[in-house]
Amino acid sequence: MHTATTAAPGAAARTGTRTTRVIGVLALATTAFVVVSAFFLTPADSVQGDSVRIMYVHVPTAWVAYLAFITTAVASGFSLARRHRTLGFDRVAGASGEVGVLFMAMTLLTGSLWGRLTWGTFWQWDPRLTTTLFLFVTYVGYLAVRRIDTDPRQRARRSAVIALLAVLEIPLVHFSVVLWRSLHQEASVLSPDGDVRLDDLMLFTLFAGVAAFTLIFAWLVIHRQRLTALADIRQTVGLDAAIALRRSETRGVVK
Amino acid sequence: MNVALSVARKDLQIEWRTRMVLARVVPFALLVMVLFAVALDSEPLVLRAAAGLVWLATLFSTMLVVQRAFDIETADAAIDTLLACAVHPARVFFGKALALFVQLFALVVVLVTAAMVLYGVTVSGSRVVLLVTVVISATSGLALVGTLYGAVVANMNGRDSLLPLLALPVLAPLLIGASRATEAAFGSQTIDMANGWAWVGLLGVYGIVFGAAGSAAFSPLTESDS
Amino acid sequence: MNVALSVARKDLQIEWRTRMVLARVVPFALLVMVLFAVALDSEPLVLRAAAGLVWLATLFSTMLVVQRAFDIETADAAIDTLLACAVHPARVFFGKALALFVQLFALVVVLVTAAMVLYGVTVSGSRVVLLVTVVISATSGLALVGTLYGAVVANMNGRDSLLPLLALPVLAPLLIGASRATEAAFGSQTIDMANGWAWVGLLGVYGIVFGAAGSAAFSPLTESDS
Amino acid sequence: MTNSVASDTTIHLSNAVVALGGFPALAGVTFGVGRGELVALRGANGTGKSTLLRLCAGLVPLTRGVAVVAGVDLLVNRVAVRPHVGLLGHRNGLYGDLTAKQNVQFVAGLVGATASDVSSALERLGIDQRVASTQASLLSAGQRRRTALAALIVRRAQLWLLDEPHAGLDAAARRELDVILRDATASGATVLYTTHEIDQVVGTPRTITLDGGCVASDVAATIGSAP
Amino acid sequence: MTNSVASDTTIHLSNAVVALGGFPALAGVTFGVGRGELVALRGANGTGKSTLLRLCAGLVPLTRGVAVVAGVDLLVNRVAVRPHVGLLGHRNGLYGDLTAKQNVQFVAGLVGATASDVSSALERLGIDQRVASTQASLLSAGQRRRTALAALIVRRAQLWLLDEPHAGLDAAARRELDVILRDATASGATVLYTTHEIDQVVGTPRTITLDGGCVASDVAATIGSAP
Ligand code: HEM
Ligand SMILES: Nc1ncnc2c1ncn2[C@@H]1O[C@H](COP(=O)(O)OP(=O)(O)OP(=O)(O)O)[C@@H](O)[C@H]1O
Ligand SMILES: Nc1ncnc2c1ncn2[C@@H]1O[C@H](COP(=O)(O)OP(=O)(O)OP(=O)(O)O)[C@@H](O)[C@H]1O
Ligand SMILES: [Mg+2]
Ligand SMILES: [Mg+2]
Repeated sequence: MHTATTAAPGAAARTGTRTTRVIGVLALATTAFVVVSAFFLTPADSVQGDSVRIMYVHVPTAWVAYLAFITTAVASGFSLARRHRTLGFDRVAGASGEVGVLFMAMTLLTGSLWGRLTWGTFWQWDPRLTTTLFLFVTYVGYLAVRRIDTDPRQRARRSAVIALLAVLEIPLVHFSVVLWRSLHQEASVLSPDGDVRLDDLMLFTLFAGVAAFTLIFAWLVIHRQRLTALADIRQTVGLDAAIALRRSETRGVVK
Repeated sequence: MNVALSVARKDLQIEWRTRMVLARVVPFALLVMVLFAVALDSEPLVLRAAAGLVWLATLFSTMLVVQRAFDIETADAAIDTLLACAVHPARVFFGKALALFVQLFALVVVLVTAAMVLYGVTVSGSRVVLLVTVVISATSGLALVGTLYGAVVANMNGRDSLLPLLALPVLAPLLIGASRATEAAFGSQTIDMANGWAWVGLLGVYGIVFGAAGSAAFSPLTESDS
Repeated sequence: MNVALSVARKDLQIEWRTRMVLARVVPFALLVMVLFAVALDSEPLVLRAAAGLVWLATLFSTMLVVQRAFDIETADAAIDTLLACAVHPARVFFGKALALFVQLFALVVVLVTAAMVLYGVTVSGSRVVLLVTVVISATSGLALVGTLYGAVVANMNGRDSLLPLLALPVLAPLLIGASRATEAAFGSQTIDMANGWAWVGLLGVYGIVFGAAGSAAFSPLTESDS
Repeated sequence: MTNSVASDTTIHLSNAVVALGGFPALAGVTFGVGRGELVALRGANGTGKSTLLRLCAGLVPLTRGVAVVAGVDLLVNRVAVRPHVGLLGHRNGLYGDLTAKQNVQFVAGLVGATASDVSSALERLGIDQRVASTQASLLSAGQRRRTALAALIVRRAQLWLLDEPHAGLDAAARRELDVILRDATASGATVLYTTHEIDQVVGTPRTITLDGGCVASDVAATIGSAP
Repeated sequence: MTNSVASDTTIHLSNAVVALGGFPALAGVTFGVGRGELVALRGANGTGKSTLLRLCAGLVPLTRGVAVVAGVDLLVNRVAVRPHVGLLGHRNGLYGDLTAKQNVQFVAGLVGATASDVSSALERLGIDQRVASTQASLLSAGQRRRTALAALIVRRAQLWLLDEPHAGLDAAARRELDVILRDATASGATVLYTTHEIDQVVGTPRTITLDGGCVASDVAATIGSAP
């Protein structure tokens, strides 16, 4: 994807480029539209009232979290296939995983707030909710493995394997509603039988939300990934110094 | 494949010598089953709970057996020699998964029998076939996934706690599928045989996916150990 | 008693460095809570189940933390030096139990909070006092019993599976007492506050008995190791 | 995977750097070892001897530089080198729950060695009937080391890497070890071992001394070093 | 519990038998070691040297015979001997997750040694700043051994039992170790150590040789064995 490794030392001090600035501006604009539309333009739901407005955050974060986890898996696949070369894909995978966990946490948070408003409780033992929680915990475990301080290539391999297995849980979350009878909304976007009836503007706002969060996701991942790249570069520079030190330090001192 | 058999035989030899699964994990699993019943104080422990408890207990026991399977490899760095001699890491993977399968299978047989006795379940006719198929397919799945994750965390500091964290969410679908299918085999009202077989299909797919993933992923995993 | 504090500090120092309980056992415990709810598919998961699940998850986590606490001692035979320097083995016992208590306490606080969110429990007034007392007394009991049994199995081959086997039956009364008292604190219909306090008394007695037993028994235990 | 050596060089290192957790345990090592050579690695504690052996065995990744071992480029695929290499590390690689004999038999089964290979290896290392049938975890430190050496002999690797093989062995076993290493090189294997011992029963083989993660000296074998 | 030695004998063994899992690792050992003596234990692998040290440290039970160590009768209460004894076994007794320095500090805290004791012990064993602040599990084998020795110095035990203390140490550390052992005996401690090394930088101290779980020979120190 993007590698900052080619940048000159001076330019490497920043993680922004024109592309990311464009993405940033677009993200801000779409977000602004979603906020305005969600609060003022779209109608309240006949059954749920104003609480339906949570949907414009809840659903996009869920979908973009899926996107993030899939990105992690794809990047992990590449990283495994080319494991003897660079760590670029591994950095993307890690960055995307972090953002995915963040968004999934937002899904859980908004979902339980919404649940409090509509079901009266923060949590229900429902397949969709439970599998979402599993998915979340799986990626928390993924990040835990990434945090373990070993050789970066080894870490890349281990976490890539985990990411490729973990992504298999997404269909499980998505189809859990079909597999088990469920309290949770069933595909209200696609079939208009659910409690929430979406008019065109609502649908538009929802997808605008998806676009906004996707842009935010891209912006965050690009920056995060470059940041780790820079850290790696610094470590490489640090390695040169460490090698010099190691060579001088012991020679002649012992015996 | 000869290597895989050697590895499996070695693991079972060690099990035979130490009787860890036989003498400790089996009682542990039985205990877990009883503890749950106590903690939840479920008045009429229905069939669905019986089936669920069997697989819950198996799941937790799997963590113990997997940990043990990789502790013997890493305690004195024996895995280094093993991987060097095996040429293909996938052979080691299947060997260890096979040994795990045998141990877990024995465990599940005991637990299912216990559940049938404790909850007064009788299984006959076509239900027996379903039950046997469920046990075999779910146990294979557990063995494959367990071995894979065991390898992921092998040699890591504090792996005892990392293994359940990583493996349990992945094994949760297996748990659910196996529980439901076992319920069907136990003759629960809430689920019919056809549905039970559908779950078995899912378990099979799960096993195949993880078998393939495991044999492919084991090699990069074993490059580790810095 | 200075020795006990040194030992506790050392254990917490290691925990701080590896973040094992913080980063892994806590998520594991949360997972156990969720898994049970799923496997048993309890439609109306009542308050009694909420309380029971908190303590079940704590119980299983205790096994992990205890194992870890003694693995660091035996991995490189550090316990030999420790016991030699401590003069009285009881000091080591209390030091390790103290560190265990601190870690388990943090864990239980998280789990109780999670249970309150997941099951929509609110606790106020005198119930808070009961809840805090239960958590402290049950956690002390777990820490004392856990340390004692951890020492029993320390250095044994395959101790990962032996510990739960030995400790779980002894801890079962604690589990029941803590669950019932927590239920009362959660405001369940099936048990009143007075009853809750009675259970707390029992927990206290349990803790005292095992504290005394532990400090007495730790010394002969450490004589083993042939 | 099977690109065996065509040339006569078993180990070729050029400015090899191995960083462990950011610390350059090897800070640029350059040397070559030919097929059939016997080389002793020396150096103070922490100078990188074990790391060097583990690098050659494919157990730690090369951070920078060139390392070709048994014809395998370690930068490209360090797993491929493993089948060619027999490593005896600071740890013995035994299964504590199996007997000494079962341990050696297991390795023999993996590499296709015969039962007579097993018993001759055990005999060579003075592992008698009683010791052979005792669980490895109950053996004395030296007996465990001997068992690990027996397993190594059975492997008949092309490159032997031994990390302080003399440590823990008694005088008789040390003498036998020296004979075993000579025999291995005579039959075409390459041997690289580390040692802190000052006296060398073995005569003096080529000796490479490490210091601060680099080669400090490389002294050829003294003539007349036959055992 | 505090019946410290009144006599001048630190170790008194008479026909001591130690059976491990039915096998008599010590099959009747008789000897005495006076206060302030330095004694080397020798013998082939598996002859019972480690078992003897572990017996004296109160870690394995005496099966038969008499064993009085630091005034404590091991048949009566082998736990009581522990505070008097500093044991360095085949394993180092370190916490892998703590740094080298933290390990030594922990022992110092237990026995009430000061911070300056810690730093002087570390310095003596050549554990520099970097190594001292590295996690013990990441150190090289020799660095770990040095750390364990530093912890032992800090303990200032009355009886030192060392199982192959030279193994894994480089030449400089071996020399320092010999000085440390001499110093310990000079300050009144008794030292019993095992070794397989043939050359002894230390001069030749009193040497007890074990064979088959019994004392085969007991040779007094050579005169002029000062370091
Ligand atoms: C903690 C509680 C909740 C969690 C963890 C959660 C999780 C999720 C997830 C993961 C998705 C994406 C599903 C997919 O497309 O695969 C989703 C979608 C959705 N959620 Fe929730 N949710 C929660 C509560 C709620 C509540 C209370 C409501 C409304 C009453 C709600 C309404 C929706 C809707 C309308 C969708 C889009 C559904 C579709 O078209 O598939 N959620 N939720
Ligand atoms: N993760 C790490 N962080 C910092 N330093 C490390 C790390 N891993 C290894 N080291 C250092 O790298 C060096 C590794 O040395 P190595 O084990 O190769 O030494 P050696 O020559 O075998 O020593 P010995 O003779 O003691 O066995 C040591 O100085 C050790 O402290
Ligand atoms: N449980 C057991 N069953 C059978 N034999 C045992 C058992 N425990 C120990 N042994 C034997 O007792 C002896 C113990 O020897 P010990 O460890 O004291 O030897 P050592 O002199 O220290 O040898 P080394 O030089 O190899 O360290 C060994 O021969 C070992 O095989
Ligand atoms: Mg080394
Ligand atoms: Mg010994």
